[in-house]
Amino acid sequence: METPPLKFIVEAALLAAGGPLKVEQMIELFEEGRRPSKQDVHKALHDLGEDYAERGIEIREVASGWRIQVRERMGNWVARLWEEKPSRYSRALLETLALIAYRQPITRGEIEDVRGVTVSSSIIKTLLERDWVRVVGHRDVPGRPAMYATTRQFLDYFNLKALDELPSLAELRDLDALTAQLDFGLPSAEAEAEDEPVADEGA
Amino acid sequence: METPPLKFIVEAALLAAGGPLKVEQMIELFEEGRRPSKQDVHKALHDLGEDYAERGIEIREVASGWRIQVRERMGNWVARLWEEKPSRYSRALLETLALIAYRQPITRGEIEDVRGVTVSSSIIKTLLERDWVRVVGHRDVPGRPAMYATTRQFLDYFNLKALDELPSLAELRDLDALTAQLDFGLPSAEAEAEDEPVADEGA
Amino acid sequence: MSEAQRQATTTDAAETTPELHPDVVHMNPHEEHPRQAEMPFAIVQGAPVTQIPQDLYIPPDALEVFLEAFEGPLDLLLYLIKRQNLDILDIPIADITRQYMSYIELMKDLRLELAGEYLLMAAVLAEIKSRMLLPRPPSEEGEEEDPRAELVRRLQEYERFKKAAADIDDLPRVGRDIHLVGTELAERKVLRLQPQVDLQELLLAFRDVMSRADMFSSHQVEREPLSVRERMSQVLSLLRPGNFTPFETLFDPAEGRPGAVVTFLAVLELLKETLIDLVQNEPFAPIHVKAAG
Repeated sequence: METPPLKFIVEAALLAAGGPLKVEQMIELFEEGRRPSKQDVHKALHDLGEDYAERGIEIREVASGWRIQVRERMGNWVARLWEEKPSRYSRALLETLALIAYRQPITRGEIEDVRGVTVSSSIIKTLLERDWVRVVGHRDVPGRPAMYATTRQFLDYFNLKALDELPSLAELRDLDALTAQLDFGLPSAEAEAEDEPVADEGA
Repeated sequence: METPPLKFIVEAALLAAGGPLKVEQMIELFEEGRRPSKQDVHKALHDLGEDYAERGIEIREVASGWRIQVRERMGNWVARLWEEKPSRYSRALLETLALIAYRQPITRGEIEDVRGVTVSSSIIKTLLERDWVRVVGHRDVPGRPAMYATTRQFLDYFNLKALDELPSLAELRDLDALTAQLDFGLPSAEAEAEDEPVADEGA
Repeated sequence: MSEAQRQATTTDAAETTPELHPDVVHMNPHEEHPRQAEMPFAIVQGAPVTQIPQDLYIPPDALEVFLEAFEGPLDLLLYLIKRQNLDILDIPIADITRQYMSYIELMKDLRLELAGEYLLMAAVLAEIKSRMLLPRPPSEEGEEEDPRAELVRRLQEYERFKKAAADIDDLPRVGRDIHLVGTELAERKVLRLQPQVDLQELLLAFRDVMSRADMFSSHQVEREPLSVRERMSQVLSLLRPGNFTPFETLFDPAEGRPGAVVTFLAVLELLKETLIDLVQNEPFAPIHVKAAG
């Protein structure tokens, strides 16, 4: 069988190895007597590097040898391969968000007063990171707690033009009207609510 | 940021995925509104295939999608990356696998009928553990034996896209056609044959 | 049997039983033509043995290997047929049966554990043989089926799957003939998708938390338009800590009268909650707004 060009053997080996290979290891892929020199292998690596100039992959020397890797600028697309399935938000987070929406500007202490339980820092952090709430000032009381309010992004996400498009509490309490208006199956919604973890529900 | 050519994104994704990707999965690497069409992706796959024509890698569609793989002719060199020799499979396992592949869904009893011997549990276990076969139901006869069928992993492993790519089965020849010409019923002929040394049959 | 044929069958047999030189299993005691000048069929104490020993001693180990080399009685029968270049459709049943039985007897003599299937096949062969020897009564339907038909069908069926198994074994295989590729990412990021929230969920959460709150405070009468609440947040966010903001910049003329009213209510509410301070140095001077504290 004819021997393919060295650079294609090197390429195939680097891709199949799934990790870095040393030049010596590449040389040992050949039978004794047919082994390329180190220079040959370096030349092949260099040529491959040039072949890849325009492409989404690159050849690089790292501590344990040479490897072919996907360029960083391809990360945007490639990273989606490993998307994690989104989890669901906890009941505690949703209640906190709802209170910020309806009672803004509101401090954490005030949210805790209504909910009757502590609001964990991670919930506030998640809401801030998602750009759904922001700090709009500090209340002038001891400790100067931050006051939270909802953002434009919050309105956009829920497809609202303004907060007053949210139903009032009175409307919310009128279950029958709500069911008709929002068209959600109340029994199932109730059942779902029961499935929610209630660990931090002090009440 | 400028979007790189589609074929380079596809290439990077296939290399990074480390396994087959379906065209739909490749499309979903793009943000909504920027997604290429199926035709675009197919074109990119085709172009990559042409780019690889001279090289040690190839692009191929198997049951679970498209993948980049090292060409068979590079096996000589690439196989040296690994100390371990690829496993060989016993004839008993291969025959069992062949029966499941060509006669699926099939029960163990039906496999035994054709092979004329018991199928050991360890063979079935190995095939199940390798994800080459799976139980697809139970035959509605006494004992409700499990029916086995092959999986996508089986096709992927043997470099196949679908079952119809399996080599075709040998034809069964008809005995009746031959029977007409034969005088098999003559007791004397048989008795005579019995006295003859075996090795002379061909003479 | 010509030499060419013999070679052909030998090759055939070698394919069937790769673990075994075919001659090792060639131990028919009735063999009348020991093969000369062929490959030694065994090496005994370093010396090649080319003649079938008369006393036919077969080491039990070899027989075990022999037995293991076959995937059951059908495979053994196929081997016997192939070895003699016979057509599967025209098996000399008496011959084959005799050969088959001699193997079985040998195995029994050596007390090898013989799978039941081999004995069952022996019975089948004997039955076919007897049917072929007996004169056949005239059949009502004219032609009677060849007694070998069922066996031939099974042999053929087994043979095609034996071939299919070999074909599958020849397919390019991952890890043996083809190798999968994989690359590292320059920097591996995992996209963590954000959970989706439905507005209904949010509303239900609010309704529930407020119902619970009712149990703590019996007189919670609040009916504030949300637009004022929202505007309060907006006004607050306009204020820079420590800086004075001109009062009129809080109003957007484009919003018209209702907008101005909402902003004014928001400012009053913020004042009431002491979240902002209003500063005016003298009557009719510009009013400035400042975050409290």
